[in-house]
Amino acid sequence: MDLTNATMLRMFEQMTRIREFDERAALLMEQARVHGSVHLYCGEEAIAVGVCEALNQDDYITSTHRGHGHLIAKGGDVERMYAELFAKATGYNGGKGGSMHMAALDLGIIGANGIVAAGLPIGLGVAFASQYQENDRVTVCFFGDGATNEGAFHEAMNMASILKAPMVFVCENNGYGEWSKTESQTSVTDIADRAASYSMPGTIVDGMDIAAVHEAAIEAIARARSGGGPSLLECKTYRFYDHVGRDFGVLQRDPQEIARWRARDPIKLWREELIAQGVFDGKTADEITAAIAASMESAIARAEQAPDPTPEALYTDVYSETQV
Amino acid sequence: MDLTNATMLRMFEQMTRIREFDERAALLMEQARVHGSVHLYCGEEAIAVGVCEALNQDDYITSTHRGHGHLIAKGGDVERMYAELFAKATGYNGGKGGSMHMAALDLGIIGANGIVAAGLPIGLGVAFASQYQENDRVTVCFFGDGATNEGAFHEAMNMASILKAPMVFVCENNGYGEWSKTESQTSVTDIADRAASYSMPGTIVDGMDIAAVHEAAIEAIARARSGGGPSLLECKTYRFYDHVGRDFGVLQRDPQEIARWRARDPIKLWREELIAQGVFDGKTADEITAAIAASMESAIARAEQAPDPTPEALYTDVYSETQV
Amino acid sequence: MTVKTMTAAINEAIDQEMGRDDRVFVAGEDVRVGGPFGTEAGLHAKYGDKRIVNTAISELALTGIGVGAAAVGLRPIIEIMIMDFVSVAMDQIVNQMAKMKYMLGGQARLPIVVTTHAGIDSSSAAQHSGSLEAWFCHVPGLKVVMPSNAYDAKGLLTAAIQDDNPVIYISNKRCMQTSSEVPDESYALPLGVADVKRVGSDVTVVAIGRLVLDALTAAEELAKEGINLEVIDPRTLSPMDTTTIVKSVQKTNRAVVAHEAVRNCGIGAEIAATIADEAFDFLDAPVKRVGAPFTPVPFAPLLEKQYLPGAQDIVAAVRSLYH
Amino acid sequence: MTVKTMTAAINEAIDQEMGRDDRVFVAGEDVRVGGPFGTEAGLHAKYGDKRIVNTAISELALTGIGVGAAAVGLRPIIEIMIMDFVSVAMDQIVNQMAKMKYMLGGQARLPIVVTTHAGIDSSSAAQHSGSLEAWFCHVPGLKVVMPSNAYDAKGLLTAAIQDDNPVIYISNKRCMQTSSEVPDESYALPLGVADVKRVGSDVTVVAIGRLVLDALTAAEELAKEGINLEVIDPRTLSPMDTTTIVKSVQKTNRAVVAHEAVRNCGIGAEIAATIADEAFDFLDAPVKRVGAPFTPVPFAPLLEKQYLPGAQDIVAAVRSLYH
Ligand SMILES: Cc1ncc(C[n+]2csc(CCOP(=O)(O)OP(=O)(O)O)c2C)c(N)n1
Ligand SMILES: Cc1ncc(C[n+]2csc(CCOP(=O)(O)OP(=O)(O)O)c2C)c(N)n1
Ligand SMILES: [Mg+2]
Ligand SMILES: [Mg+2]
Repeated sequence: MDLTNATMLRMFEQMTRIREFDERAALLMEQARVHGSVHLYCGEEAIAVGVCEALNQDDYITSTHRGHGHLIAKGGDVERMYAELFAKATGYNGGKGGSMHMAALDLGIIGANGIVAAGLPIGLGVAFASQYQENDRVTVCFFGDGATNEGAFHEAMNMASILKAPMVFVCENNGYGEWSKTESQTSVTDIADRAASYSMPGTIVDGMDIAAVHEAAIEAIARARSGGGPSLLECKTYRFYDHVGRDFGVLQRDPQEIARWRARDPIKLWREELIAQGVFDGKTADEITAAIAASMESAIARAEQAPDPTPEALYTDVYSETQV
Repeated sequence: MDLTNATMLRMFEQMTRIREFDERAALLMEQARVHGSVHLYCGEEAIAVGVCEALNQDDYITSTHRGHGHLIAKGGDVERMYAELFAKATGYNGGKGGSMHMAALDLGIIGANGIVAAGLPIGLGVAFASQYQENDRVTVCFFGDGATNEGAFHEAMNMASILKAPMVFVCENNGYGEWSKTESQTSVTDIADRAASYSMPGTIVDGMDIAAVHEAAIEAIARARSGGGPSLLECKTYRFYDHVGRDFGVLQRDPQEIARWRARDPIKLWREELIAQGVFDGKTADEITAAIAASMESAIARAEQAPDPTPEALYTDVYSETQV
Repeated sequence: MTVKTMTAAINEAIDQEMGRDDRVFVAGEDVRVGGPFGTEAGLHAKYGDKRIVNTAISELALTGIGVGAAAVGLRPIIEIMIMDFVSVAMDQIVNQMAKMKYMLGGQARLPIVVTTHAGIDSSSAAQHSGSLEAWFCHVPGLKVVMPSNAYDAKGLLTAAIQDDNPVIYISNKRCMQTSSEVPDESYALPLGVADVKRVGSDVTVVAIGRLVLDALTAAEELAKEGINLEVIDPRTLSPMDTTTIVKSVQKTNRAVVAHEAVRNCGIGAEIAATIADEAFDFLDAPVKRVGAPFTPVPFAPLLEKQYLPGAQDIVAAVRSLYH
Repeated sequence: MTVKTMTAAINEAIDQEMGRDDRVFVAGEDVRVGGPFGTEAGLHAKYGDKRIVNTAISELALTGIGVGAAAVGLRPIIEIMIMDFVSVAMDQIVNQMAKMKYMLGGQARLPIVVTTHAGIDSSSAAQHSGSLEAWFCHVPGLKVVMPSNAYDAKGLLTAAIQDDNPVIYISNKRCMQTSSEVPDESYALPLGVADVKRVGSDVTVVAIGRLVLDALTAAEELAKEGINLEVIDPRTLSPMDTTTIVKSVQKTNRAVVAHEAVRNCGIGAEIAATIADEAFDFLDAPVKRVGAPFTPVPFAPLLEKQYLPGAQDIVAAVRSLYH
């Protein structure tokens, strides 16, 4: 696959943006400056970025409880995201949704979701609409390995196949659902194998290798866009931190397991790759990272100062006042 | 497979019993003598009988809206079944359930079900209990092809595999769900292929050939009983009549399709096989059928005369009064 | 103006709205053959596969089609055959459809109609006879509509399809074959407005779905005893037009609430509690509730008949106000 | 007698029942690490894989394990982490568990406890803060229990596990870290019996879950104004001990009902309607209801605080009875 330097650089930047965003989100949660449960995407950045770099701006995604990475990768503005975590009026959801419900419909981000696997039926509906409206948009549903045991996964996959819906199902298999290992919940080793139940192509890809993810995504998205129907992409990855926040202290994971995956940190790997390819040198990479980190700090500072929702906000947005 | 003459004969009788039961149930429904929707099992008899003949008396089954065949095959008493259709106090459910909820817990018949696929999670629970109680009972869940598109199917199959639950999932693929062809709803040609999603053996069997069904069932049940875990058995079959009753007039099925399947009537095929094997001759077969038909008539006569539930019955059985 | 069944009236509303607005489509199980009750009869021939969409027996996915499609600009009608089957679609209805607009800080607009068929008909037993409207009235973000007759059914469904909010549209099965005069042209009846079906002076009966017809029957019978019922059909259960109801009770000073669902925690509880609060000073007798007994729905026709609340229960409840 | 949190009391009830009866087991998501709120802490170490069963994220299958296992003689405790998640398990709860005994003409006995955690805590937002008890009170065949404190929690859970019916056992999250004296030995408190938490003479406040604590706070405040509240905790919401409630109102002649769920069609509607009916002749003022506003649960702590009904709302409702 031939990627331009600009693309490779942007992919590095986007992954870094997610990492820097979530590392700080974790701290803010520990400091009780932001609210609710924050599910960190750290370690899984190659998936969101590798996939979303292959999407058009007007394509759609649905996301999960672990959704910050998807939002950023699809073009989400980090200040508005932090503002949402701070429960501010300027947040994407006006402070009414929080981490688990962040959405930006104008960016094609249909939303994170607090209900495991609920994004899949919704994504199916979005993809159905693209067919109906005869536009060429593609919908990507992100979801975890645990989500593939919910009935919603099965129903959506089947109907997507029947309708030949223009969509891609991206499973982020990070080896855990909350505090349980995937193999203790999921009766198949490779989630990709479940695609066969829906006569759908199922591909396994190294979720720590952004080039691999990107290449597989390009193919699946092209298939969807050209009327070839949906497919399932399983990305093998790892959650660097706990289910919620950095360390909830519930499950002591094997430190060697963590170290093994940390050694394959997708950002580190990509940085090495770009240095090897001469896209940048280590110093430039550090500067990029530092600049992104600095931009996060200022986004946080601005977001934290933003106005709170007004008391009236409690009562608005329950119903639309309009009708056709 | 070596079947004794007695077994082969009983299989013939049981299939005939189901056929004669349901042909009359259809008439009674048309005459408005019985109540509610009656989903006929005619054409699918080889499945219920082939499977249940391989079960022990204390094994369990869960059934569907199309459940008369399963009940009879598992030892249900036709008079009590008719009485239930007549909504009589002597019916299996005291007239409170009807066709879609018939059950006989003492025969291991956990019940028909009005909710498509709902029997699978329940069957999972029953099989779980056998493991827990450390008895060697096996649970068979019967369900249709359409049911395999419900989330409940997926969740139950996955958990059954994870738990290595002693059960067999028997899919009666009759080519239709209500008035829609299977291929228009189900994204896989062979339901058996869905077993792979759960690392479970999946077998296709000719559902019109009772010997084939029986042999496959014996194997799957033995596996379940010996701790080998669940498996999926797909029986290709056909519904001789409409979704409800004989002809609801909604969908005109291709007459040639009907004729093709009618030519493979499982009872006719088995009768020919038994004649060929010298188990009986045509005349004896006719006599058996006639005797069963006559027994149905008298069962109907008795059932129809049975007492109605008392008005108090409306209020009982909502709660158990007991506690441990 | 032609006499039509409620089923035909519903069919006409869908047809006319599909004709008017090509963003409107129907998805459901076997809707192409007309749906289980015939409400989509003829629509597949007219609008084709694109707009009359058969789905698998997968109610979560089916409802998700509605949520997702509405979020990006379509106006789905999602048919859940029988109300009991909402039990397998609750997440998409309650956690997604109802809450999405709010959770997203107003970004979404979800013009979805979920149509379903509720209540008892000819021994369908405990899993096909449910009346669960109260569940949905407890969920902010949903509107809930339940017509009692063909005229209202058409006008309310038209309004529901045109409304930019998710609407649960419930057909009480025993109303569907009843007939009344229905204009042939399209019309919308406003959601959230109750209708006084009979003007009376002595007792206000607030009835839902089929019980509206039963209340009118009860009114005839009680008229002979000199008790003059005012019968109010809320038509929209959420938001409820409590103004019309309370005003009526201020006039009659007595009220009975009636529905087919079980009484405990039914919508009747909400109505009775509201009347007892807002018309407190006007009440000459307690507000009585008519509803099904607290049991699952029995199969036996005899028991089913005994189970069903009806005109005689309303008559008895009204009479009890005078003792 | 030791001071314990409600969480610890629940844990102790499960532990003691599991010790007493080896048919009792717990199934749920991540119950082996103690469950999301710690109610199963230590149980896996004690009872092992067999009796503390982790399931996949598959609430229909999970609940089905309960239904099937109970039908053949076990006594399952099924944990649905957060009450909003019942939306993906409704069919097994409502159409199967609740109705099975009846549909089968009495053949089944289904001793199942479904435990779940309801209501708001620290910005969990609209899909993790639900209070849906009213849904289940509308379903014949289910019992519904909702304790407000550690002592009741233990005794009621013990009774629920010993009961031969399906019981929905709801822990209001904001009660779980509250503490009270709890006997170390096992004890059962009868289901269906309300508890008078404070004897008073002027106004009966029927409160549920956390609102019981708020009602007691309100009582302190109002006592200073000379208004003496009687606070009743129904504890079991279905079947409801209406006798105790009505008797209290006959004494006080005034009533307020309070819960965390949205007011419309909440359990408060049932209670208020019942009081307004059965204590009609005794009421000096309308029965007022305190509940959440009709919106999904907001994320922002400020809005969440504003959303939550509490002591001040009860105070205001009580005062309104005197104007
Ligand atoms: C229906 C439902 N059940 C349970 C939960 C609680 N829960 C939240 S995240 C999660 C684990 C999800 O695992 P997976 O899909 O693998 O995603 P990951 O967290 O690993 O990214 C669970 C069980 C939920 N939110 N919704
Ligand atoms: C949850 C649910 N959805 C829809 C229905 C209506 N329904 C009853 S039977 C049926 C078709 C089932 O098809 P299949 O599983 O293939 O069984 P078959 O009738 O062919 O034996 C449908 C859709 C139902 N009873 N439950
Ligand atoms: Mg995971
Ligand atoms: Mg079928």
